Amino acid sequence: MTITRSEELTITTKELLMCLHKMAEVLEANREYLTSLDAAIGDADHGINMDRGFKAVLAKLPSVEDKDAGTILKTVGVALVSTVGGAGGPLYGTAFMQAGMAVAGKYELEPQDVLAALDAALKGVVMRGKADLGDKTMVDALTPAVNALRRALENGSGLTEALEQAAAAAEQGMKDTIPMLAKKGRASYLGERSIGHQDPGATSSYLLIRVMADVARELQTQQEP
Amino acid sequence: MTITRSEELTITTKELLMCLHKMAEVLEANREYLTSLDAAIGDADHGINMDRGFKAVLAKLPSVEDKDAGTILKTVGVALVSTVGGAGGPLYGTAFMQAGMAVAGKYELEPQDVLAALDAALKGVVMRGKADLGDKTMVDALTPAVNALRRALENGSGLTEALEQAAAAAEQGMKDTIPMLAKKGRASYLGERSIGHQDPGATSSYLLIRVMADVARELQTQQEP
Amino acid sequence: MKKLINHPANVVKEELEGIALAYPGLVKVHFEPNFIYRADAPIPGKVAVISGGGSGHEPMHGGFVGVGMLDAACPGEVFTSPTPDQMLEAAKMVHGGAGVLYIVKNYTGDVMNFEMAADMARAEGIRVLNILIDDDVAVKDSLYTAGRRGTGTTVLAEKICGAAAERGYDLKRVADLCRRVNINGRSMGMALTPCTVPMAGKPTFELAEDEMEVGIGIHGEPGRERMKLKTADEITEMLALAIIEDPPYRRTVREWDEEKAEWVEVELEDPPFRPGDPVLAFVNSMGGTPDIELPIVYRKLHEICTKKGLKIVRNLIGRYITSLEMQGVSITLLRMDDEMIDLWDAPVKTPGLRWGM
Amino acid sequence: MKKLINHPANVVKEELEGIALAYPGLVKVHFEPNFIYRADAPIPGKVAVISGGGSGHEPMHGGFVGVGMLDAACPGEVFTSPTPDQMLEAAKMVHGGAGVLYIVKNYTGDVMNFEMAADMARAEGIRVLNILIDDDVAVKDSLYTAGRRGTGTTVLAEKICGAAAERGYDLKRVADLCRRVNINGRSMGMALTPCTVPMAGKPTFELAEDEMEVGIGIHGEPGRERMKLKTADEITEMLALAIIEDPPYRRTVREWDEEKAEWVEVELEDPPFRPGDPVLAFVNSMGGTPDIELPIVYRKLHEICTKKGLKIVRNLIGRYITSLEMQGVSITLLRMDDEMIDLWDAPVKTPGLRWGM
Ligand SMILES: Nc1ncnc2c1ncn2[C@@H]1O[C@H](COP(=O)(O)OP(=O)(O)O)[C@@H](O)[C@H]1O
Ligand SMILES: Nc1ncnc2c1ncn2[C@@H]1O[C@H](COP(=O)(O)OP(=O)(O)O)[C@@H](O)[C@H]1O
Ligand SMILES: [Mg+2]
Ligand SMILES: [Mg+2]
Ligand SMILES: [Mg+2]
Ligand SMILES: [Mg+2]
Repeated sequence: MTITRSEELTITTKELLMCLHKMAEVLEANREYLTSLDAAIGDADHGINMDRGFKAVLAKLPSVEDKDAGTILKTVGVALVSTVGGAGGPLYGTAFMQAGMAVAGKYELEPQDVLAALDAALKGVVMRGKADLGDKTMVDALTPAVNALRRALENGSGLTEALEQAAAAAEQGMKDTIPMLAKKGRASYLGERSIGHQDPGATSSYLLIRVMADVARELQTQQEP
Repeated sequence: MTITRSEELTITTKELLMCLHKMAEVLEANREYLTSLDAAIGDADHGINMDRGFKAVLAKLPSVEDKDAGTILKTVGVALVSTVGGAGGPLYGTAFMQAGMAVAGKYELEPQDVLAALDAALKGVVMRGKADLGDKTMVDALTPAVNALRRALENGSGLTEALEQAAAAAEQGMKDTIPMLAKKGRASYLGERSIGHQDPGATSSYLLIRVMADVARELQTQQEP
Repeated sequence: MKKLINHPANVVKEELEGIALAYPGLVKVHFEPNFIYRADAPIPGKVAVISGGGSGHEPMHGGFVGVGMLDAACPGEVFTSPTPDQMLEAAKMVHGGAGVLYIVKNYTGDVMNFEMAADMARAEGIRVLNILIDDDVAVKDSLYTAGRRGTGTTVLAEKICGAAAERGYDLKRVADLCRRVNINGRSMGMALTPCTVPMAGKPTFELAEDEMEVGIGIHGEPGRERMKLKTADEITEMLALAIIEDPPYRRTVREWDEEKAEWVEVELEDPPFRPGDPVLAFVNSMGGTPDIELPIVYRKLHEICTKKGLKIVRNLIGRYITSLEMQGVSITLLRMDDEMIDLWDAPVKTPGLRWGM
Repeated sequence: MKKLINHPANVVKEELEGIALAYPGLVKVHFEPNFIYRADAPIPGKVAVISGGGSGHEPMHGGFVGVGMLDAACPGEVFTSPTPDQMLEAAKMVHGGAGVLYIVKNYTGDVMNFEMAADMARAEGIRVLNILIDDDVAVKDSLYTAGRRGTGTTVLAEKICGAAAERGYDLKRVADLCRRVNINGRSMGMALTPCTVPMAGKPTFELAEDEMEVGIGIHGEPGRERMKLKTADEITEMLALAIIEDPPYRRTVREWDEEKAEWVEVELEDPPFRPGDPVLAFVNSMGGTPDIELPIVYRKLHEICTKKGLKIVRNLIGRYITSLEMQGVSITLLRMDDEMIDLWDAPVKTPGLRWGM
């Protein structure tokens, strides 16, 4: 490990809260887009569900704004579980709850914490949904993202750069779902007809990681004179 | 009366049967047309009903082909009553039954018999439906037709010419229903919105009288060397 | 046209064949002429209640044949009144010697056909009375129209009169009750979409994405007025207020006078609703409106009734008198009295309405 | 989009408000989290039967809450599985000390949410078993899919298990019965038209005037195959044969093992239909298909069953598990045994299904 601590960007809970607000904004902006992806191979609700869920998250955040990152993330997870419904609710809910467990008690997240949180999130999704890579689900965006983040940090990149690579990997993973035949979730019922469409859950996963990379870059820019 | 009996066209029961077949043909050909008129201010079934009724009539005719005109017409009326349904069924059914009563026992219809039959038909429609002139119903086509027929015969016209005038009057009466506000039948529920549409029942009445005129002309042509 | 049918001309016939197979212990079907009748008819000494009308309004009327409701129903072609021979043969099949009540919706065709049928049945020695249902407040006057159409109140009259006949009421009493139900019931409907008569093959009218028809009947005909689409609350308010604030409605109808042995003109008046009236509130889907939307309408109707002082003592929510796949809703309010409530609650067992047995 | 609603986001909430006003003696409604429950719950000593799923399938599930069927139903947003807190709070409200059966349709979302809810309820000391319904033969394998979807058999399982619970069966017996109903029931559906989720505002798919979707689920999703429109007889035959000739279907499902106190994989096999089998034949409208068309389908289904040696001992024809205003039909055949027939016939009183009381 060659990471120079002093150069590193860390994420405070305030910044984490900002990041969650951005996520809500981006999901709202992409509501129709995600829903139309879901209309093609699912039931036309993914964007609506995620938007509803993150609106509920926003309503919950004030009550935990002074709490540690773990509590904040677990609160997000619980809010998602109890408002999103569908497959997205338990999956993203579990993801955020597991991420919260991974950083319990912390008020500042260092790059390794971010990796641990994301890794826990992915493991949570897999534990809950039992999807394999290539099944055409959010796992196909999250897995390459976590791998890229880990590799970049191991190779000495800063958090901003590492998250940028994670987002790029997620985007590629998302696009890679297009030719896949769905084997999990609602899209699997379409059989061959699922081929040629981008998975909505992989898309929302990419969007969330994209937000993390963007927020990191913004913070970095603010910190640099 | 200046009618010269020898010049006159009479209608045999065979010719009456031919006329009824023509009516069935014309109603079949105008099924969509009548139905679309009924769609505008009624319930989109008039053409369908009349076509179904006259198909049933055709099925019944063989059993009475040796009978007198009265029996034939009454049979037509009964067949219409029991297959047309709606307003058209009792109205046209009564019309044919009354026409049959007016020529009971006859095997050849002279012009006065045709007038008597049509007049009875109109009276039957009015008795059953209680519509006044101007209510936007078949009465608005039948009344001028009967009047024109009577006037032409009184003025010495032959049956062919008189029926031609009756058909022309029926056509005018049918067109005159367009600006009328319906006060009877289903179209009356539309209030002002019934204005501007031609009444389907007046249209089918015109078509039937048109057939009578056409058949008369055809017979006349055949009889002239 | 997209329909689960084989050939447009066979829709009614095949529907009846299916009904015969589906409810063998409950109803039987007679073909040519077509009618559906109680499997246990005739019931000696019981007044037979018979109705009928065009098809396309399912479950009305065929779905209401059974114990505690109709003895027979005569289905015409889609949206076309049935013919007198159907009504006559149905009467002959189910009458138990205590007479027949024909419940007739006020449409020119239905009225004329049922009058002919009644005359024919009487000629064969069967006592028959015809009672008209004319409850549609969308039709304002009876001078310049064929009078108010028969709509939602028909279902309620069939249930209440069917229960009365089952209890042994005599013909006159069942007929009087039916008239009472009719003058105490008012309805109004609206459509979001048209419907397609199978034989016609195309929609009965066209509506833009932001338009609706208000004051429709039940035959896919356009309504009194076309207007911009409104919210469920606004639509409910429009229909409910038209019903609740409808002034007394006076008209003459033709009924058979048994003493004079002739058709006579009877003058009837519908008394308006007043605060304190106990009512049955009936929210009816026109056929294609999904069940999720009906409670939304009921919710607002309940609020309006409460505000107007009407007490909802019973309700009925669902598809009961429809126009094929038309989307839309109709509301019926029926002023109830204790006898009507009691008869409403009586057991009924039909394919379309069932409780208590 | 034409709907009788006020705002797309309020559809479910206002529907529930309407239901609460409409059936006060029969059901109550809890808001936030949303669930509908029996007005007389909890019933001490009685197993509580709870189901739930996305809204838009009315009358399922909320319309099946009442005596002899469900103790509670948890409605999600339209076509979206409800959340664990709804299921947990419903269980806490209605359980009478004899445990809770969650009847879960096999959709990834429903399964995960109900599993989380069961874990949470057990953590609060309530005995809970989850039984999956996976009866849709349009899904051929379970290796390359999330397994067969839960469709028409759900309605039948809710009725039969509800009757069993009402009779005092213990939790294990009700769960075993539910599993038995599931492995003996098979369904398949088709759509003539799509439907529009209120929040989405436009149809879930597009179909040409001469096309249909075959092998659909109940969420407006496209089916397995798009094909040219066929006649009712051809469609019925296609669905019925897919069901009747379906080979044994084997898969593993997750159930809670009370002895091991953990989720275990259970292997299940649906035995195929055989000549002589007594069946319940269920013809279900997808919502927008008018009632006149259902007997036409039933007629052909009856013919095919007879030809195949299946004896229809009970039937159910109407709208019970729908996809909003979608036009189309699904067929379910359930192999019955005497116990199931007896429980099917038992009295039931819910807004959506009622007889015997
Ligand atoms: N078993 C699973 N594991 C991981 N992700 C899944 C699984 N099943 C479905 N998903 C994801 O969930 C997304 C759909 O979410 P959403 O539309 O909210 O739920 P639903 O399918 O219940 O409507 C899919 O696009 C897919 O990425
Ligand atoms: N009371 C009446 N008297 C005479 N004709 C009438 C009357 N009511 C309706 N009609 C005629 O019947 C026609 C409609 O017939 P049809 O469509 O067969 O019956 P329905 O209106 O029952 O569907 C109208 O166009 C009108 O000409
Ligand atoms: Mg979805
Ligand atoms: Mg008509
Ligand atoms: Mg008609
Ligand atoms: Mg969903």
